[in-house]
Amino acid sequence: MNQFHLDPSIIETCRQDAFLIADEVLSMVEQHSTVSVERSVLRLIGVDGVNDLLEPLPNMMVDEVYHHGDLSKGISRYLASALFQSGLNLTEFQQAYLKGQVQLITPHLEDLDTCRNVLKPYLQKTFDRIAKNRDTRHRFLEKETPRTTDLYVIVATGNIHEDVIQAKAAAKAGADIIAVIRSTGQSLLDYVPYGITTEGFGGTYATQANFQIMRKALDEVSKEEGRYIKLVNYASGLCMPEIAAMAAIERLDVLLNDSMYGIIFRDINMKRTFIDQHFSRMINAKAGIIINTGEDNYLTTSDAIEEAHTVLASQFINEQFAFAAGLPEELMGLGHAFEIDPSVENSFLYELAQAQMAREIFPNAPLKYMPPTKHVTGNIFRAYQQNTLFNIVTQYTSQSIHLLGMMTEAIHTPFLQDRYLAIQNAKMIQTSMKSISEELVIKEDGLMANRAKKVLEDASLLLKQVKESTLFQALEQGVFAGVKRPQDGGKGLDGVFQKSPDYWNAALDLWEVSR
Amino acid sequence: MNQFHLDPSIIETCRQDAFLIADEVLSMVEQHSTVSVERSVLRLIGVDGVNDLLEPLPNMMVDEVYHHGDLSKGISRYLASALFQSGLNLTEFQQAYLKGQVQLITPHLEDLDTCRNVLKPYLQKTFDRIAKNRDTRHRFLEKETPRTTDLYVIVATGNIHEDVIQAKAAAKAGADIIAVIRSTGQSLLDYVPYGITTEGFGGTYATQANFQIMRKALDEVSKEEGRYIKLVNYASGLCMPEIAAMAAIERLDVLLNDSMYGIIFRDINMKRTFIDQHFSRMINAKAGIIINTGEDNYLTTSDAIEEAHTVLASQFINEQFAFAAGLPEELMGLGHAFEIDPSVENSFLYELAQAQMAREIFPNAPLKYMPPTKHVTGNIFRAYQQNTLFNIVTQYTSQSIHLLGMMTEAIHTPFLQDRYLAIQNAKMIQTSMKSISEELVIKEDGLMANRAKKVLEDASLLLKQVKESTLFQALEQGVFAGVKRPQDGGKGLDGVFQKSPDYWNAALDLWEVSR
Amino acid sequence: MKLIRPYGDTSHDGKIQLSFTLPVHADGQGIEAAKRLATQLGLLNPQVVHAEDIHEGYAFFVVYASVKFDLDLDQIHVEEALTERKSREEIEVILQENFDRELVFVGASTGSDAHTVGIDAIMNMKGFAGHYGLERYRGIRAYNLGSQVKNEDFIRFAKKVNADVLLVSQTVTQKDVHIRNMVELVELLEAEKMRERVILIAGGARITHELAKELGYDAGFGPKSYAEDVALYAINRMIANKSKP
Amino acid sequence: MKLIRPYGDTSHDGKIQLSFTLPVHADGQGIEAAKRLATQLGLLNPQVVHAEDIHEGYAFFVVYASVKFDLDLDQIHVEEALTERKSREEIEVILQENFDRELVFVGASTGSDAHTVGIDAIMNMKGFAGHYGLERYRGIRAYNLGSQVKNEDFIRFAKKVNADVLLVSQTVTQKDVHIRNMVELVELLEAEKMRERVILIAGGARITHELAKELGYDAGFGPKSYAEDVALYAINRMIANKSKP
Ligand code: B12
Ligand code: B12
Ligand SMILES: Cc1ncc(COP(=O)(O)O)c(C=O)c1O
Ligand SMILES: Cc1ncc(COP(=O)(O)O)c(C=O)c1O
Repeated sequence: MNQFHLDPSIIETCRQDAFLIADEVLSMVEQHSTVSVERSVLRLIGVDGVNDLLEPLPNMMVDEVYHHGDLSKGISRYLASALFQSGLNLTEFQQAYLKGQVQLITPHLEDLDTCRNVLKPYLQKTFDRIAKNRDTRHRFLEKETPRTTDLYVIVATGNIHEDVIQAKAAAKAGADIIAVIRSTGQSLLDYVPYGITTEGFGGTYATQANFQIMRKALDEVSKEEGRYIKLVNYASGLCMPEIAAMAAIERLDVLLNDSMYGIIFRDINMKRTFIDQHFSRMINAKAGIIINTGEDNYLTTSDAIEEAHTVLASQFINEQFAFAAGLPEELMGLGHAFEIDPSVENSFLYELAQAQMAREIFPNAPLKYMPPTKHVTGNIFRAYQQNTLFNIVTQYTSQSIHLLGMMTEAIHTPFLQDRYLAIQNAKMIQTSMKSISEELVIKEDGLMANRAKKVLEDASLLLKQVKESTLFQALEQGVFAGVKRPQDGGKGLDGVFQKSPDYWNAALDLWEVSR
Repeated sequence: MNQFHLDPSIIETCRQDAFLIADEVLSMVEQHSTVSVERSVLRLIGVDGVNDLLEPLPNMMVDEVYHHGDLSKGISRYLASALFQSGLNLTEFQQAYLKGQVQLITPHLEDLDTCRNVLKPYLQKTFDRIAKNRDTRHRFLEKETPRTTDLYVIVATGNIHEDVIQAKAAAKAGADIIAVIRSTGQSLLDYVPYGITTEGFGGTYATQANFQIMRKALDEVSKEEGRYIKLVNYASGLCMPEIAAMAAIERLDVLLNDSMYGIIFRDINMKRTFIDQHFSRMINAKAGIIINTGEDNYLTTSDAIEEAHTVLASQFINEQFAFAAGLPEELMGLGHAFEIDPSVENSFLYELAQAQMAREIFPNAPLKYMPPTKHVTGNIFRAYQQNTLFNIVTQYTSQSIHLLGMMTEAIHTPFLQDRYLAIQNAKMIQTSMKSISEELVIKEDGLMANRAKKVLEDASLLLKQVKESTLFQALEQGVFAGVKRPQDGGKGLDGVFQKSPDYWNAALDLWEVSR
Repeated sequence: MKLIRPYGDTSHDGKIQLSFTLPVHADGQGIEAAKRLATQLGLLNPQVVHAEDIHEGYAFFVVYASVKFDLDLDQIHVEEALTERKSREEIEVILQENFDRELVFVGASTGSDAHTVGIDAIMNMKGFAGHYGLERYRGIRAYNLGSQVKNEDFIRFAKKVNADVLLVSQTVTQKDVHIRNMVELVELLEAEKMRERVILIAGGARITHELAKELGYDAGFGPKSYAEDVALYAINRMIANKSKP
Repeated sequence: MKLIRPYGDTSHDGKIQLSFTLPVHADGQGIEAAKRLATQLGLLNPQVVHAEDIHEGYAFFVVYASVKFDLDLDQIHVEEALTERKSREEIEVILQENFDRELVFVGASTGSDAHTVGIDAIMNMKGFAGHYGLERYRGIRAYNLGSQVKNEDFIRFAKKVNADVLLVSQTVTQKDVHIRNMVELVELLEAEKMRERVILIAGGARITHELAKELGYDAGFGPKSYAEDVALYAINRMIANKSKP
């Protein structure tokens, strides 16, 4: 598999620099929490439901403490104390809370041991469920011969019931992974919508009920096809860790989850994002959920030849943040993309070099490879061809999570037939080029080898430069995708707070113990 | 370029066996002529036109001698004598002949010197024109940087005027070669239709007038585009050498012209075909016309994996027949095709091996490579993808004459947009994979290398076997495409005759002299 | 009533894709022409998603739009030549039980048509896609005359061998050349008073049962038909004919 | 009168290609349904050239057929925002000759739309496909507010800098989200009595001039438009407005 013989010392230096870069950020993270982290803790405890205004209970509770109490102690302490004092069980307490009969802010907070005892059974129940989910997934998967490449398609109708029809059709046609794309704008909602939804723009709302419906449908197909169909959603945006919690509970298998995407592409405050991503990744680690990072997005904005090294640098950083949250390599679906303009001479060879390089540098990671999008036009035949080239690169370089390109990429979210034809396209390549990577050997010191070398060197330089300042500064300077973000700008900063010395997070607490 | 390191001694043996195979056939050929050879001689002399029943003059004249004279002496002697005796020039003579005022059969035949003198000026005029055509083509081409691969598309509307629109559009979009497909059934006509035609089935009649119209149109585009656009037709069927003569006169650049296609696929008698092909190739050699052989057709009938070696064996035979007619390697567009079922595991690699093998065995031949057809269905998107794979193989293996696959192959003869999209497809591959053959090296002793070796060995065995009997017998046994043809069966045998000792062919005579 | 419409990404959205070439430029006027074309076809909300000049005066368009009517699937009935599928072995049993002589099938790719792969698929010993051809059937004598067989020759041969079933393959359909050829055969058969005495079956990539019936054939078989299907159809017809008064 | 039809392989043959999915099986009935669909669209001679089951109860079809009416190209007139093309240098000259102050352009990808590449292509210094953006124009002050800008914030900023021209980019069009957003902006501008004081321009991959006008914008620009085009349009309008009584 190793064809480029890239200098291992450069790779090692990159990892070290990325470690230092992440480490500095993480020391800030350690001292902070966010409203969404706290809401996730509530969700892990089992808080769920909405009031008449469709405001989710986790939001109501955290808001109450945020405005009227001292959230820097952590939401866990408040819930535990109130629950203890009310004498109710959690279900009863939630009902009462919705009716305004109980509050989180009570005359005094109970001591830690009491709080621990109160919440433990609830948390344990969730953790058991998450463990069982891991197990169920494992049992499904161990029956199959492992695939080098999973074919990944999206559904995005806005209506979960239509999504189900399409997801099933795709799975039957050969898709291995189904992602339900979220509605435009959900990432900027500071709460997670509730219940079954049938309306969305360019996607379907990520709600726990929708997760459940789709998981159930896919389990059915999995059984029929004798092939476990993975389910994907987005732990991204202002509710990053909450979605991770919901996904862990509902047995999603993959989450889009990047350490910087929200900052760069959604103008979410950087502190908020870094804190949220860390907690969300801890949940993912527990749940055995593969994360997918978002470096592919850089190339939809910047030029794929000029900015290739920023993708690699970012992958190194994402890798270190992932390690820090306890994710093993096997769960790190680092992202990249096939985005070079096809009218560039030898563009295919550059793409191949880039993908092979990623494969060699991250040999154990289930790399996520994104299809051509930026240079796709309304010429659906041309797009179909671009996707063939993309499929070939994956076949050659053994990308793990292969997001299928749609011939209607430049037009609309996929039609049933678009997805079907996309799967056929990929299957033809998988079959007809089965042994291509064994049969065709990359020339030493050629255009491709030199390209890979150059990109690695440039990434290494960039990481060195970022290390010498800080990641915060690098983001202010617009190192990634050319987007500049002020340290104290962006959405969601008001949801960030410093932990007080007696901050307590019941979920973390229990995890530490059970580790 | 040489990647397979095929055993040169096997290749040499194949050539020797093919030489012996062809040589035996040619000894038969030498003793015979056909009505179509004689008609071609008339055409080279300048005989042209039709009577009221649209019967061409060359046919009328040859038929007259065939039925009422002694054609075994050759038509030249008859025409020369009649012309001499009439005192008319050729134009006048033809007019008089059409009116029934003169005949070819006269009381006596003039001696050879007289005949030679009578016909020489006419023949010389044609030969000069042919030489000038070579020159014109050469002058066009020397201005361009030579292309590794010419993109070849067909037009086939049945209406020469529509063909022109489509040919121009294709050339402007990037096609380098335009073939006007003939109407279904023309190959079995024992005459060449006359004049401009606007009706045809699945193609447009090959007539001299149509050749002229298309050549003119393409010359215009050639000038506008600064790129010489080559014109193709079919010297195939019962009028093989006549079409070669017309093509030489009208400056066609490529002719489909196979030594056995007519036998196998049109059930034309084998003697007739072998004699006709020899004379037609002599004309092509003089005119600098590239021939395209028809081995691709074997794979539309037989399985492309099982019967690959028959293609190679046939190429060796076609090569020897071509050499014997004076064609240099540079004019030998040996044919093969991308016809393996794409659902076969590693089919792409087999195709690549096959094409690379052909390229290595015939390094100087302008190989003609045919697109997928047999395994193309009405799914136009899938077909577009199959054509992408085909285009990749050509790019990798430097096929010279690349006949573009159409996404509507299984449906209809190409629409304007089909052809345009096909060209775009090929162009994207040429650009994005420009240096692919330098960058990806075929593994030694892998699946592909072994496949190439095996096919060569099988071809060698087959040639040995054919040599040990005769090519006539091999064709009787159905060695190629599984089609069996009796030696004395098939169409056109009645047009074959043994030359008498005083047979004279004015064209050959003048060529010998001027050699 | 079962009302259906095309399905893009939402049930009943009616979405379809079109592509075509117009003798226009890919400019505002050309795009508008493409859109009007769709509108005039009665399509809703046409989106011209791609417009590209192919060549002076010709432009290529890709359009998505919605169909605004329903089809009632319950109203769509088709007569198919193929009503059930049986294996060769089963068919051989039927033959044995119903006929005390071999049935004679004569097939060819007729007229100027040179395509043999289709008729070979049906008739040849080795068959096609895992389905053996008629030559292998016990109880059937099969003659495959190959391609470019003139209708006259075809009939002459059929007469000579006393054919029960005639199989005509037609692949080239450009300018309806197949129709002329297929009709000619029926006329010749009628002239020879043979039409009633044979089962006449056509097949080919563009042949439908409907078309074949229209042209006076008993049945027509399109893509993905195999020897079993033709054999079964022909035999069923012969059994039915036998039992006719 | 200039009558046109689609062109397949013969002038005026009317040939078009369609593909769609129907909630049927790819069997005889399904194929017939596909054919009827085409017939009901008024298409002649529909050929269902491909039918394939996608999934229980859904099948994919490819159809070729002929349009049987003509369009009169001479009757198709489109109003285009883009009537001529000029270079940046030429536009800078016009600016210099006609205005003694910098013109203020404010642009954004508004509403929930997060796509910036389009508006950046028009505004950013470095431009797009070899066309420099408005930021580089002498005589223009250009503010690019980025993406997901709320209409309220957009207007507030425009007021603050005294904008002459507002540039709105909209890429996501699913469920007509862009229409709601674009209309909202016009309403807010009217409420603020600003509509008459600015030139309001929209752009994006699915935006047409026609649509923009319909929604109350001055102009709309689709794919393949560049900074020069918008600048020229806006300036011409401003010059025309100046000379109005
Ligand atoms: C192979 C092929 C050839 C080979 C034929 C070799 C041979 N020995 O048959 C060669 C290269 C010689 C050839 C030549 C030509 N071809 Co051709 N050819 C094809 C090709 C690639 C495949 C056809 C095929 O073999 N299919 C496989 C068989 C198994 O399928 P099938 O025929 O549909 O048969 C099945 C059913 O239809 C049915 N069936 C068929 N016959 C019968 C009969 C009965 C009684 C029954 C019950 C069932 C039945 O059962 C079969 C099995 O399921 C097609 C394109 C394509 N991909 O389809 C073009 C195609 C058919 N050819 C075409 C043309 C135009 C020609 C030429 C006229 C070109 C020219 N101008 O020179 C010449 C034909 C000359 C002539 N006189 O006919 C066109 C026809 C367009 C049209 N609709 O009119 C096609 C569609 C290509 C194209 N897009 O231009 N061709
Ligand atoms: C890049 C991209 C992204 C990037 C955007 C990065 C960025 N910084 O902009 C990312 C990955 C973030 C993204 C996200 C999403 N995307 Co997006 N994306 C694309 C993509 C691949 C390319 C768009 C592009 O940049 N084109 C290049 C530019 C230069 O072209 P342009 O925008 O048309 O601009 C030109 C003209 O239109 C005009 N113009 C544009 N604006 C203006 C303004 C004015 C005033 C003027 C005069 C002219 C003008 O001038 C430009 C130059 O000629 C397209 C698919 C495609 N190939 O088109 C999908 C696409 C646009 N995205 C789509 C979707 C649905 C989304 C998401 C909603 C998906 C989701 N549910 O998460 C999210 C958006 C979230 C949100 N809130 O908006 C859909 C939209 C479908 C539709 N019609 O509604 C598309 C078509 C893909 C698809 N098939 O699903 N996307
Ligand atoms: C990491 C990540 N999160 C989220 C998204 C989706 O966008 P949104 O922010 O609208 O959820 C993407 C899109 O590609 C992504 O890469
Ligand atoms: C050598 C040769 N001649 C002729 C033809 C064309 O067929 P026809 O015999 O109808 O001219 C082909 C078709 O592929 C061919 O390869």
